[in-house]
Amino acid sequence: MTWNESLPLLVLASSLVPGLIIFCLAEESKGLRTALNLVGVVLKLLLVAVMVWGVEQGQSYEVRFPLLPGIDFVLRADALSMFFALLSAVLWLATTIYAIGYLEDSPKRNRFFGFFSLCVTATLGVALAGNLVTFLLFYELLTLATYPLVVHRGTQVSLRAGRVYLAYTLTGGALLLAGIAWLHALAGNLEFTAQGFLSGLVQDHSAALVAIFVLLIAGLGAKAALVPLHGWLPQAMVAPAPVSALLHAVAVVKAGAFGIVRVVHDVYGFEVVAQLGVAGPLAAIAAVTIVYGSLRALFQTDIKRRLAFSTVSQVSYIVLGTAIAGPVATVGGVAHLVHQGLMKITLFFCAGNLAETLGIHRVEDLRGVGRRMPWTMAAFTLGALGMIGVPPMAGFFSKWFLASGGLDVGQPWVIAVLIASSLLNAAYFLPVIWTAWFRAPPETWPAERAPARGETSLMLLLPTVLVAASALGVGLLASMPFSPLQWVGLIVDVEYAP
Amino acid sequence: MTGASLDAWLLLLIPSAPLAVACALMLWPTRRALTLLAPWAALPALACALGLAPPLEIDLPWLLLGTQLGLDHTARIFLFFTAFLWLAAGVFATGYLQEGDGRARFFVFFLFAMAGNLGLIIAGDMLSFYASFAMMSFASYGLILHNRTAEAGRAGRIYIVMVVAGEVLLFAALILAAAAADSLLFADVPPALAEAPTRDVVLALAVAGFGIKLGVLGLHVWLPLAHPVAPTPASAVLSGAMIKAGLLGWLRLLPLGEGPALEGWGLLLMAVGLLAVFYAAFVGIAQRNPKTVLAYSSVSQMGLVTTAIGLGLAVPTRWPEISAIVLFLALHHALAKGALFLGVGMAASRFAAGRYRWLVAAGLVLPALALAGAPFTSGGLVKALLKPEAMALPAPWGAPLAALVSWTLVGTVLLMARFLYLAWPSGASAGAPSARASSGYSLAVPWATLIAALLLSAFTSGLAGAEAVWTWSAVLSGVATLALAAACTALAGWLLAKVDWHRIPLPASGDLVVPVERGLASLLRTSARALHDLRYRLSGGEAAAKSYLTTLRRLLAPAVSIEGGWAPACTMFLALLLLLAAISAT
Amino acid sequence: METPFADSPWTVWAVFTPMIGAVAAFLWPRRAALVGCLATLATVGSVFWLIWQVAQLGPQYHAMGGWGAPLGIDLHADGLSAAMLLTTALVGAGVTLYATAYFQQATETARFFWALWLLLWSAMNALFLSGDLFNLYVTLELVGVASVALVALAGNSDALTGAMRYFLLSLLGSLTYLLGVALLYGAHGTLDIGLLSDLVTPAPADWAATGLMVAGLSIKTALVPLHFWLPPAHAAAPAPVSALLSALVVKTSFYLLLRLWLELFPVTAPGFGQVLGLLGALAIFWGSFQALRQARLKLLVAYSTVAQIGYLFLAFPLALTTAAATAWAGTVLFILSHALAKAAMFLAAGNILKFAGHDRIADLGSGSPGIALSWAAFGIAGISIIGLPPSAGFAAKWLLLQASFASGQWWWLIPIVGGSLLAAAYMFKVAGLAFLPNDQGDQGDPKAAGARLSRRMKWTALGFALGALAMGFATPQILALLDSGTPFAQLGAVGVL
Amino acid sequence: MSATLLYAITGSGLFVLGLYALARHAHLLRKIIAVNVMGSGVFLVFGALAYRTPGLVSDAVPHAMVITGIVVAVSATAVALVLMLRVQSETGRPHLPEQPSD
Repeated sequence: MTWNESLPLLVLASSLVPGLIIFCLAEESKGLRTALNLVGVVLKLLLVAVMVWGVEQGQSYEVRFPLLPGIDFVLRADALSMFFALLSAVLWLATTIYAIGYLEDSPKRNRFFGFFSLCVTATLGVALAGNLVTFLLFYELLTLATYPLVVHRGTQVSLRAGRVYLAYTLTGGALLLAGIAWLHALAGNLEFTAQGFLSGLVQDHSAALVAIFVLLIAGLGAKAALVPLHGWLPQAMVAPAPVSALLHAVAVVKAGAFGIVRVVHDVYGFEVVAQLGVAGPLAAIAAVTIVYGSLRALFQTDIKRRLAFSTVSQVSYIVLGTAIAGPVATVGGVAHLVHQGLMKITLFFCAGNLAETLGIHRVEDLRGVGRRMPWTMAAFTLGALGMIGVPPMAGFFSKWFLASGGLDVGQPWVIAVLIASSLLNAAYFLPVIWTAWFRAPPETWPAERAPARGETSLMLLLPTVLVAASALGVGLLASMPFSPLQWVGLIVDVEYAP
Repeated sequence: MTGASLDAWLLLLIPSAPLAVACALMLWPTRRALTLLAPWAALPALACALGLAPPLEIDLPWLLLGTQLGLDHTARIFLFFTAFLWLAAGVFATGYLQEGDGRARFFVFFLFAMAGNLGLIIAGDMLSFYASFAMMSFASYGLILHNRTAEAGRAGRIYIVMVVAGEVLLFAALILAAAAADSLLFADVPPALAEAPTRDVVLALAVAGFGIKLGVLGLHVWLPLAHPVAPTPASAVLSGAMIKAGLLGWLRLLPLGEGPALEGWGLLLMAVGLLAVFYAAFVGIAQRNPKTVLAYSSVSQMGLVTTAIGLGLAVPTRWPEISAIVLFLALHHALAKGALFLGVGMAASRFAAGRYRWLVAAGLVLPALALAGAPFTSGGLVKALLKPEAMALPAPWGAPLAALVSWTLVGTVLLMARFLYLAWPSGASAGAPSARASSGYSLAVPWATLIAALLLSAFTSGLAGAEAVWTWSAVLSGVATLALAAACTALAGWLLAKVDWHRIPLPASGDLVVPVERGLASLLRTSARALHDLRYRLSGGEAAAKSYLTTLRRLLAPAVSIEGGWAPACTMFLALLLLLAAISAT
Repeated sequence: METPFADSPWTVWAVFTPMIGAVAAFLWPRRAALVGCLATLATVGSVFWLIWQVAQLGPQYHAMGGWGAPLGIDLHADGLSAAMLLTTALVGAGVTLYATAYFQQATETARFFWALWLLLWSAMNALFLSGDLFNLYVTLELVGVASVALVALAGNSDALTGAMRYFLLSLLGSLTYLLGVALLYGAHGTLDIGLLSDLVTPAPADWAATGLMVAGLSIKTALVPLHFWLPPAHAAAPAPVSALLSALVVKTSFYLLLRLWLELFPVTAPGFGQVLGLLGALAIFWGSFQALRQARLKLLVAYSTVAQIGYLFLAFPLALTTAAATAWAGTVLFILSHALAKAAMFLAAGNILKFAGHDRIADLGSGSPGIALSWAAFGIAGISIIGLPPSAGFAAKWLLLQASFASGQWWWLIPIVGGSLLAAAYMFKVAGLAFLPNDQGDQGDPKAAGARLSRRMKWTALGFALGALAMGFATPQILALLDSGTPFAQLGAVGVL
Repeated sequence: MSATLLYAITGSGLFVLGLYALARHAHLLRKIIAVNVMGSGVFLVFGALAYRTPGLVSDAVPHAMVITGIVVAVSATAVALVLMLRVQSETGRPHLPEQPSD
């Protein structure tokens, strides 16, 4: 096995192995656990960085061995996979540091970090999967690895949330499986190929292809929280904040959205999708999800629930960009993978900081918290403004490209959807900001745990501020080489090459 | 970046100086030196405006989607008065606000708004303009809410709603404009837009989007609410500098002087503008807060600006002349309104109580006169120059427009009279919150400088034909009109003094917003209810699934109960056996 | 001695090693565990050697005593037998390891356990290697008697009544089968599957025999609605016995059914397969439904077996034309994966029961870290049962799905996928308990006999679970083994049964 | 030929009769006897079918098989009886519960 073959496996192993070791550790061995976590994180980031560099240089990384009759287990690095992989690796770094700080002194940390590592392994697997079956493998592993994190607290509420989560995601996985199996029976091939591999079948099997598309999108949509498959996401917010961050920004919903991008571009190819007439309905679903999620968010009083519905809405930007068959919109959609990730992880970190430090869970308890925790709220403000789409935050660029892309292909209604979403986002985020910064703080906070110094523990604050700064940075420096937008440009060039 | 001169690099200082100070202030909010330094962050901008020669250009391809900063004639004028006003207001603020008033917080917002305002002026591409515009708008939210009163809360709420609405309208406008021009550079947009099929949509969106900032009639409602509640120096920049950002947006985006004449749009804007002039005057004189009166005056003045822009759209051939007038109008209004707002602060300070009372009074009257268009003032100059341009309109419209432009004076005089009446330094206002002991020079010097600059501007405008305006007849007619208007006002005031004001249903501050607020609230309630219902219908799936399961359980109960029985089992066994044998026999 | 095929005495050793062990364990009860371990080692060794031969050299054959058919007893080993032997060896080895720890204190039970278990193993191996219908009956009956005795080992009333019910129905099944055998012999005068396969025609005797044999074997395989003996028996048995029964014993009769189907019965009536498939689908839904409403852990696991058996029967309607090889390969893979996963689940359930002193689901909780590994084993085994990748259960379901699409009967995906979802429902109903905080649920019963579980018991369960999970990666190798000799080699080549 | 058929039909009849008794009677001893009756029926069929070709000596193989079968049946019956006794001693009745206890 050459270096180029083993690199994808090493990327997976860099979180899998520490995770498995952590399972076996004693609960008290905090130092070793932290060290393992950090070593894994850094190693993974380095390996992914090497691969990103290599892909940019034209290297090919692929490992392949037979798994099922006619189907291989394939891990492959292409521009799109590295894009998602890098996002996951970077955000995992932030989330791990955050989680170490967040879970200080709480029980069952081994279990938590073990599954945490598995979860990231699965995410990287989803990113690197070279065909649909490999994708499915990691997609389901992701479901399984996140379930223990969702129910980590072990309360009745969280167990219920876990059940709902499983009901949705496993059903989604089953639909996905059915779709993939059918596709394999029909096409005999499941390898992700730029511009898809089904163009030869459109003539004779269009009805079957539409049915398969529906199955696949429904399967992926359950994780991507497309309305009406979004019900699990708001419930799953009972999980600890780092988990929410992981669910909403890095792993789960992203895996669904990423899968939709893969299916549309690398399985069907945008031309086939257009020929089959399924792009329009998909875009419509995405649009409905965007508006509905925002509307629901408007009426939530719990901070994390509000953020959860915001995720429902925001993740569909990615779907929308994918469904609008044009390079510019696709850039917007795919770049939103990163943009939404950075902004939403910021917001969830902030929500976690508030809950952990002051015991704040509800919007109305935020009164004047800006004075008590200025850094956290500054980060929150940046993230929220980004969600609204205020430049130069990252979110603006997603919207800009989505709207331009919609115009490009003669679908100006996209602008209306984006505007509606921006207005609604503003409507549910600005009151939060106003409450936090401009209302008088109460005498006492709901449950204050005074840190030694500073507004909260540094392990919590540092990742929060860093991801907020990155959300600003990727927007400000959108035209730098290796910025998400530029990288997506490369991907889209391949997908839309003549 | 090649080809950019060293001068062009200096442009980078303009937004980055206030940003840097703002960041420093966030990190070390207790440093007194930083707060004192804050106003001077506008100095590089002022220096650039005065010292650099347009045109300058610098490309920053790595920033946003490729940023271009530049300094052209328009930008230079905007940069001058904006930087000047920010500097003056900033210095004023160092004296006006005390340590305990959250001065550091105020300056953080102040500096961000400043950076946005200055940045958008030198922006050569849409995105950096839009980003700066947003930064300015959102940062001034903090200025408006600074006092944390209930009134400020309401004003802030309405302001932010309007800001967000403006942002999304602009987003759509810019997207469409960029698509039409296939470029993000302002230089490419107006010519392309003049020919584009989406022209009217973009125009509508831009007029409305920037109109919110500019306070175009109908979209002005936030302005009389927000300007008065902010601390006085903030009001000055809001009313003097920031609303001009909307004007700059129009100048950058609209196809002014390009392509065919847009008479429909022109007439619409002129109509709306002139209506604003009179409507704002009418509502403004009913107000009781001098700052509110000034805000309405801004609406009124911006009505004039709107009219001029409408004229430019309708008569593209005259645009070079009109544009010069509009720029000067902007400058004049910025300085005048800045001086008046700071004057309100001065009138409430200890100066007004002491021996400088008459000086303060004079300082209020002079800019008021300028605004009213008295001879030898910048305001008079503008109106005098605008009238002949109005005559350039096609036949039935030219003369009435010119006449209406003259009559705007009446409205302004009424407003200024009302303002002076309300703000007159009585000497008894020393107990007002803003009148605490403060270092007098930091208040007086910027104010005086502003007034001086205003007065001076009338003679250094450099406008074509400016020197020929003040003929004897023009001065006489100007003074006469002014006197007549003043007399009318005095008469009206005397008459009205006998009236019980409380019995007259005066339009409240913010006028139109009141019914809209009510409507929105009920809309929100209705939509909440509708959504609630919808959600139940959607989550009905869950309930249905549950009841379905229960039914299933009940239905299957008999099967469960016979599961362990021998007789059913053996019967089924026999049945299966026979069935299988029968099938294999076929 | 005539050797028409490659003659391998290892076929004999695969049967006799455990039998000798059984006798020895019976004779030297004090050393029963040791004997059991040694016999296991030897059996596993000979089985693996035989499998290696099958994989490398093709089908193996041995005529015992040199008589040859029809008078003597012949032993055959082809790919299908090898797969079954492999499954038995893997599960058997693990259960032996587990049992050495499980039966430490109860010497009386332990003694019988070893003898009976080795006897059962011997009978199962003989069944997998026989090619003669009557021999198959005898081995079937041996398997039945040994299993019943093993269930009864627990000695409590649940176990005894469970065993009794099991035995009566088992006898009913084998007698029905035997009646079919009698009819076939009457019609054709031979009992050798290979010889019969050329003679069977759609004559009355043949179709009656088919119905009898299939029905008899269905009852022994616990196909719904003939399953009701299974849950009480499997649930009441001691943990290692439950594992053996669910993982292996029910598969023996299914193996026989499969072999008869593939080699003997003329599949001229497609309705036959459809009926079995429908019953399989019914089993999936009914078993899962029952599993969901069980209040006790071991009963839940037992009903899960009922449901999973349904999957085995889905292949009958699917195995048409080109899809046949895929369908049967999926079924065999399913047998293997289910064996490992179910062994893991029963062993884990045994651990949990032993730790908590009961297996009432409502009162279970994660308890102390002492039981965490067993919960992990239970959960990981669940992955395979649900059929999530990369487990072998997934590979099996994938192949079944492929077969249903390839044979143009996509509707079978409803039970295949629906069964997965139901399995997830009952698995996670239990697995969620592992996440209750420490102060909820039972802390373990200090008075229970084995509140402290030995490491061996925990790790065996986990080992099975991990094996089932990782086996998905070995799918190509297993499928290659299957292709050795009849019946699978023909399926692939001819594509018709 | 007809005699063979008669035997075979009688054997099948016994089998069904046994099945009926197995289903009908709750007492375990009756059930065990029922199974034995079924077994006898099967053996009868075997015996009848041994006379395959008229005129010739009957086939020895079925006889061997019946003998083996009887051995199996006897052992099985023995096990069943022991189990029945154990059931009676544990539960106090020689019956099986109709429903498995939850």
